[in-house]
Amino acid sequence: MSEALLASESGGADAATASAPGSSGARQFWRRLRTQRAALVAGAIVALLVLVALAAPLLTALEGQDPTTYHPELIDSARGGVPVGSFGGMSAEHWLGVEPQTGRDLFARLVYGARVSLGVALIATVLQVALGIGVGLASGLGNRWLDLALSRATDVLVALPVMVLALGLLAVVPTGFPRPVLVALVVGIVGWGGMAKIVRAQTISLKALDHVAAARLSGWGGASVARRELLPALAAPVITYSALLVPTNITVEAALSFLGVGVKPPTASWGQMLTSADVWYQAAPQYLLLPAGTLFVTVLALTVLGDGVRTALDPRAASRLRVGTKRGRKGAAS
Amino acid sequence: MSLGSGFTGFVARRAVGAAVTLFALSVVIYAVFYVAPGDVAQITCGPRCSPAQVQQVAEQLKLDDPLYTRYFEFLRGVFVGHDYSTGTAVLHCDAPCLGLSYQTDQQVTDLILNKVPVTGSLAIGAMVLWLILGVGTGVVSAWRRGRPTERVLTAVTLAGTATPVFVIGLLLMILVCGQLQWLPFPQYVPFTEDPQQWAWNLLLPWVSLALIESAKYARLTRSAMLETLAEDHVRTFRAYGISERSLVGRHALRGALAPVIALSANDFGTMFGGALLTETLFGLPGLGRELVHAVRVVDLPVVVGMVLVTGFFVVLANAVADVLYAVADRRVVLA
Amino acid sequence: MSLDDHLVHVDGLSVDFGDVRAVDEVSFTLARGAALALVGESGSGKSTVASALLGLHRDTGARVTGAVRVGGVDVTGATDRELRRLRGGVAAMVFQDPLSSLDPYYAVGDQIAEVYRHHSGASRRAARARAVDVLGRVGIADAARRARSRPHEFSGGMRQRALIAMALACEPDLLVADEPTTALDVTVQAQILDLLHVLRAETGMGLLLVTHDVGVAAGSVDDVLVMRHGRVVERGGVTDVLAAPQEAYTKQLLSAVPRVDAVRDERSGELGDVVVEAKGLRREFGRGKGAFVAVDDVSLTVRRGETLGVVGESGSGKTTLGRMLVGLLEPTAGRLRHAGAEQRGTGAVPGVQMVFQDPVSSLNPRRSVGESIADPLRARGDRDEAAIRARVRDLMERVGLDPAHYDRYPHEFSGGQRQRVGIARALAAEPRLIVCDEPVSALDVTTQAQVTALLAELQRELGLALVFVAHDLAVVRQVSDRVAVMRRGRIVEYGSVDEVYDSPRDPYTKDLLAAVPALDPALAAERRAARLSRPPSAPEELAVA
Amino acid sequence: GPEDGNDAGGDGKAKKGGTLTVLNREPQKTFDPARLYTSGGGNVPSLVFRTLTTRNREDGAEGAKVVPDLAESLGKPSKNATVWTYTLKKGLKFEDGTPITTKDIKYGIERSFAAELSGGAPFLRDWLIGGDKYQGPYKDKKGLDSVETPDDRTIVFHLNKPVGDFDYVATQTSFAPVPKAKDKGTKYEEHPISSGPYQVVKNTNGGERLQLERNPHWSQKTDAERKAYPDKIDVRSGFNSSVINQRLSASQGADAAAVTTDTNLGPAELAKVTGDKKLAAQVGTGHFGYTNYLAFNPKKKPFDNPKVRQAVAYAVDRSSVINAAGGSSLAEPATTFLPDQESFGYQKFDHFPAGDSGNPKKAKELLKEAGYKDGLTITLTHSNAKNFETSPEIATALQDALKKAGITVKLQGLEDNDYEDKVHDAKDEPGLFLAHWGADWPSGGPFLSPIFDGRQIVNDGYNFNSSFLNDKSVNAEIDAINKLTDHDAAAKRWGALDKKIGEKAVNVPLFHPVYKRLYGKDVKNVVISDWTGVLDISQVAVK
Ligand SMILES: Nc1ncnc2c1ncn2[C@@H]1O[C@H](COP(=O)(O)OP(=O)(O)OP(=O)(O)O)[C@@H](O)[C@H]1O
Ligand SMILES: Nc1ncnc2c1ncn2[C@@H]1O[C@H](COP(=O)(O)OP(=O)(O)OP(=O)(O)O)[C@@H](O)[C@H]1O
Ligand SMILES: [Mg+2]
Ligand SMILES: [Mg+2]
Ligand code: NI
Repeated sequence: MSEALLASESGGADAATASAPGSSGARQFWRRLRTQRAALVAGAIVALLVLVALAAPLLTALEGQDPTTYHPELIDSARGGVPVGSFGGMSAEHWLGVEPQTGRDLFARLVYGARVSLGVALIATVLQVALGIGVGLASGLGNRWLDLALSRATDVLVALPVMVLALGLLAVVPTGFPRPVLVALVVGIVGWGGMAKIVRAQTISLKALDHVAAARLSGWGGASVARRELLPALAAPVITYSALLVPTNITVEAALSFLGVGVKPPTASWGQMLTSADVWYQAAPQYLLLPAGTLFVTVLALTVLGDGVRTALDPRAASRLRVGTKRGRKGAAS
Repeated sequence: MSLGSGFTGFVARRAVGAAVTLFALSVVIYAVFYVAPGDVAQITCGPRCSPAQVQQVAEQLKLDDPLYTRYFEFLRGVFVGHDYSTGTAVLHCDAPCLGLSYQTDQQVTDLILNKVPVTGSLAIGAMVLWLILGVGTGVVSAWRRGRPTERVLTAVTLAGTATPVFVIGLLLMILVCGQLQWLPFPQYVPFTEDPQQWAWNLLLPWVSLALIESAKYARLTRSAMLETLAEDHVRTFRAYGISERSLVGRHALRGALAPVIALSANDFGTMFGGALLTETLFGLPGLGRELVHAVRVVDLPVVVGMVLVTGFFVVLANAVADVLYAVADRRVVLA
Repeated sequence: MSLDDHLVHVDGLSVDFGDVRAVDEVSFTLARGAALALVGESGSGKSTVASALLGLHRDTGARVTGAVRVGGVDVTGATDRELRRLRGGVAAMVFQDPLSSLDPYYAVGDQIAEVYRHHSGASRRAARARAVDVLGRVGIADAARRARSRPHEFSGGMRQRALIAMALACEPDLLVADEPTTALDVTVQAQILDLLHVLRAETGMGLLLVTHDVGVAAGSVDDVLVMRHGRVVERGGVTDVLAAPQEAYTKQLLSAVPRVDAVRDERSGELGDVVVEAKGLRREFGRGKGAFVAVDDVSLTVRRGETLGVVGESGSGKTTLGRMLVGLLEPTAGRLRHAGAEQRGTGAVPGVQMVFQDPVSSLNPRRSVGESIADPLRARGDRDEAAIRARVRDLMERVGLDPAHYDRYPHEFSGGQRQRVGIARALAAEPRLIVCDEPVSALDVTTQAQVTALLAELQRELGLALVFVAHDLAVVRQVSDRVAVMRRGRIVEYGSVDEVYDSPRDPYTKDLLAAVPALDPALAAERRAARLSRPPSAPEELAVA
Repeated sequence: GPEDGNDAGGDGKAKKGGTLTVLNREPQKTFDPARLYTSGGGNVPSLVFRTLTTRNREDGAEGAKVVPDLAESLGKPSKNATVWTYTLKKGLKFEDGTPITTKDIKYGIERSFAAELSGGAPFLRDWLIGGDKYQGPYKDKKGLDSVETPDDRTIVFHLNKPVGDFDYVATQTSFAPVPKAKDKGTKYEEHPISSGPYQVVKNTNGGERLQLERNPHWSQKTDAERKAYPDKIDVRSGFNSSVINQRLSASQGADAAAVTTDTNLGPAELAKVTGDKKLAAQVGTGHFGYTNYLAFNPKKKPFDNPKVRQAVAYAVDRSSVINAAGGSSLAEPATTFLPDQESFGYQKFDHFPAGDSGNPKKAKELLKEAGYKDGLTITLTHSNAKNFETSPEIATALQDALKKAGITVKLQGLEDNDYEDKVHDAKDEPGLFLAHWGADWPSGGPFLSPIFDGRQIVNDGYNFNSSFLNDKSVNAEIDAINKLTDHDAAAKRWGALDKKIGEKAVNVPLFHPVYKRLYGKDVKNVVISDWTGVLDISQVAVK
């Protein structure tokens, strides 16, 4: 799967399609995206993951298992609870084997975990991206005092340990507050500093360009200049970085569970599976490899998809895609 | 109002910014710990202490004073220091005095000063390594874009982000220290004592952190470089026969530095509060572990001290970053 | 002549960008030491041909057919390695968009040195010395210090000269110069053209000069190729073509060339309100010892319906002044009033527009040109999509662009086309004042006439005030009511256009007017001889002066 | 525990010399005898601090006995066990050569009352006459009258109630001698004056690393318990437990002569070690008096109904709980509150037999009787600490088991401090929560009194009697047993009391942990007593 995922970008956009006159920006975007095979495969994988998450009850019903039932008969109690049988107890009943110590079905936990982890990570990422871009742009474009104020406010958040922050939020948020929202909120608030710094740095470099000056002269206010002239140029780092925020967010969710901010047991999440699986890396490697592998595929798919989107967003991509690749194709050499 | 322009102005503004940041941090932490669960006196005295004894401890630690009084005391310590009793003698804690640990009565300043070199060594080395690894990978994948080399590199760096630091670190340790015995099991040796041993022992922690962090840098570098490669000025050099490698390595890389510098400043800053897992894994007596412990036992002075140090480094790292990219990109003025 | 005697041999070259055929069956040859001019309408495919000579279309998605041989290398079939040897070493290129063609992060001198080192294998030191040397030769004053500047610290003309210097540093057999003097005032332009001439004579360098300026071509080449719509419409010796054009298009081209001595038709006298007023404007860059005064004590007023022409030496502060007038740059000292109101600090002034000297960086590469032109309309609150589109199409048409190209992106346009996008955008929202910084430098004379006519028309209709910065004295005379001559940051002469042109008082103004290229190749040669026979220090002095 | 007894690892006889490395998780943050709360004098601290009595340094059950240390013999109690007298051995010296006197011991005890030196065990404050008022030697120069030192070798303790277990209490580090002249208050821990076989030569980073060397003034003749084989001891801490176990199993370089005093084998590591013969030989098994249980708050509905409590007791699936705790090698099912060791007075009983995996049928019946025909929904409070005792793993195992009996369990996981505050708060105690209790010394008293003595219910501080049991007969029996100075006699009656309380179903014992301790391949003379369950560092030899 990953081979296909990593397939080259060189199947990329065609100048001919990219520059077909008369089509709108969005149409051109799709056209450029469609020509990138790797991105399409990655997009399909992401879609599949989301689908798996949504269809978790269905899939587990198909397997005939559920994510919370204990199967003590499938583990060896005297040996610390390792699954009996080869490959971590994989069988026709338990497709991916069972969890050490409890014997809960790993396939079921993995697909149910996708709901929590993808949900939390995606919401949190959106939050981080929105906050990061907002603050980064404002501080990059604003005067030096606004910049100073926002940058230092970011520093405060960056310097605050997650634990302290979560403790504080837990204390002020009423108990009835929906847990998943709280989790996403905390994870989101924890992690937007990096994005803000990146956006600010890029903004500062970009705003020296004349087209930004031109937009200013056209009469646009700061926000519109940001949206029209800067955001498209920021798409590259933002998309790239966002894809990598997802795995971080998935692990932060797990870390937060110690403070009672994470999802409640026995609900499964990839992050929590990873944290409890890491000690089993020798005794029951598949227990670690499953969530880690899934996470890896997720990140890889998101990254490749992000690359594709980024490329498709750039009208100059057509020329870029081909520079440096071996030789022009037949008849395309000059 | 204006603090002047130029470098002195910049330094002055940053100093003000740092002061405000640190002030805000300390207030936030006092506020959080005011509302957070955990009875400090009971925890300090031990769970089996009777209410009367707990009360004694509370008095000893001045926990019954109103919050603002305690905060004011803290500020006073920072600016003028304060006297404290060891029971047998009265000692002075010089300004900036961050108070005494509730748990061990050590001076927080000493406690932190002991740990800063450890965490600093860890953070600096790791950062250097992840920059080399990350930016290097980014450069190579931008250069070899679309080729097998790039695909392999992408997969490898992303695997780093998907694997827990624990597993990477432990596997490295088993392999390098246990099986191959190329390196000793890490233990912290101060730089001042033996620079070579210092580096030798920190190598594994550095590598583990770098493996995990580098993906971000690699991807970021690569995408920023591809952006730059599309620009007109690169065409100029291409038209002069400059090889793709130098185009990528020299011209495109320079354009990618801004986000990389910004992010590493951030990560470097956070590393001061956050390399907990690495520190426990490798038994490095750094700030991260101390901080987590202090939060658990509600050792407020220690937490405040640690977070202020982190905050200081975050601000410092960002200031350095700003100077760096003003140097890298002269169109940028120091704000 | 056999194939290999020719430095350049192009046979049946066609270039397609998708469905656009930019170059159609072009053939020509160029011998060693010879010079050929490619003239023609904006968008006629001149730059595309020039790029093809260095194989620059490779891997860009363009489809190239036909044979191109340069210096014995089959450019179409060459390997990447052969191509790299060809580029810079055998043939060097000066790009049309000089302002965005330098790496913003490195010192100008270092960039030249890098290229030089790449081809000569010289030491770092030697390369740097070489960079300073060539910068000096293209007339950059104080080259040793200026070599350390970043491109953004250079004026437009200086950047253009830096690129020429880069090309010269490599001592190529063939110089492909795409509009190499568009940002240069006439005196510096003359100096550069002389330099090229001397090099040709001394080293036998071949020259392919792409230009829209017939005057430039007249003085510098042996043969001319006139292009239109991707095809060659006329070719021949420069004297023949200029003196007795055969094709209707060539005739039209020549007749549209504006002349400095043409007396301008009087405009309706009554002057409007003051639109912008500057008093004692000053702008420094850098501080302390490295401080540099770009604009010094400049005072001027522009009224409604009036055009103020600004001419002057390259690097004399025209752009800096313009940016201050529109509020993009904060003056170090002095006062600025817009429509009577004091302007403080930076910030866009409503109703004021600018046409930027650098068309590349002034257009957002990620937005279609139509959207860029519509920008001011949307900004002022227009919401009616159909009306906006109609207005944009109208504007495009009026500046000579195909309205069907609304959805195209800037990189798909030629240099002159991009420049016109910038003009259309500036006009879109019917501003009070437009500061035009070299708005027609990349336009062929017919298009140029079309654009200046448009500006005049709008001025009549709307009372538009214009500040018109240009190096082409003839154009300035044609469009301006008053003119300011700048040199070293100061206005050295300021008066009504006829006064200044007909009875210049400042010696620099006189020099400028004398340096206007002649349309007659014989006259041009004569003048060059005169210039070159002056003491050798003269050109240097002229540049520094 | 049934399979105790680990004889020396490694080969050959133990010899003096070498350096012992200790790899620990927790740094020795404090090294002041007044602050240490340690069972039986601790481990590393017991190398430096000697106390009046100490634990018998033997394997298994033998190790649960108390023996004299600084004192010539065990304490001489008065008739009703309220006055205890000890006489010091002759020739005892501090590391600086000055003789150890009972004044130093008295001073050490007084220090432990100082609020400046918080921490430490609560017993003396509760039991010494005037202990509740005494503020320590810094604030209260007069001293504590209830500790008398008629001469340099005699020390007398006056207690406010009978404490038959006082010999056990005297093993606590607060009984270590502290020379008043050397006391530096809170700074004393930087260089505590050794009375034991080793002295601290370097303490780096607040206990991260302790380097100990022989105390030249210690004499084996006066110390029957500590073997002190190694010349040097190097304690390093702050490691992750997996790293510690990994290093011990690799046994490379200095790690071959390494032990750990605070780290067990986890289930994952156990799975690996049991498959490896060589490694399996490097594992010692320890038992420490400890019970993990499910606590009810009978003041809260529906747990006010004994039938509901019994139903829960029947429904519990101990094997899945044990699996969650690490499997049958790391935990043993508990049906009694007292740990399954003789010294506690353990008597086997199972009032609500749930078998290995619960008896949901019986539970359902009881629920029906209690009026919950259609099942019941309850909330189980647990902590989020990663301890496999009160943590989510155990809670979810119970949740799964109770489901079979028609009991729906909602989990309330709390941050650790939050959890501690809540479950020990008499006013806010949850209806059902996971709890644990460990022995301060191997006897039934410290195990049963704090949990079941009605007079120990604390309303304005940490309360441990979570069932609010205040039964006159139970209280009276506790008082009666406390008077006994014969440990065997007392043990029998503690066992009987445990059985009696068990009938009330105020909690459900779940399991007693078993500790597997890994040590380096060159380590010899491994002793693990039932008192601490930890490898006794004072016995270890590396040569
Ligand atoms: N990348 C591209 N994609 C599509 N069309 C292009 C591209 N580059 C150039 N063109 C089109 O090709 C034609 C020729 O462009 P070229 O740049 O060669 O013109 P030119 O003669 O140099 O004009 P100018 O004098 O304005 O610079 C123009 O119509 C332009 O719009
Ligand atoms: N950002 C800057 N930093 C330092 N020097 C600058 C900067 N911008 C312009 N200058 C200098 O100021 C002088 C005036 O520049 P300006 O761009 O105004 O010239 P110009 O008259 O527009 O020239 P040209 O006709 O060549 O475009 C030049 O010497 C230039 O090097
Ligand atoms: Mg062109
Ligand atoms: Mg200019
Ligand atoms: Ni507890």
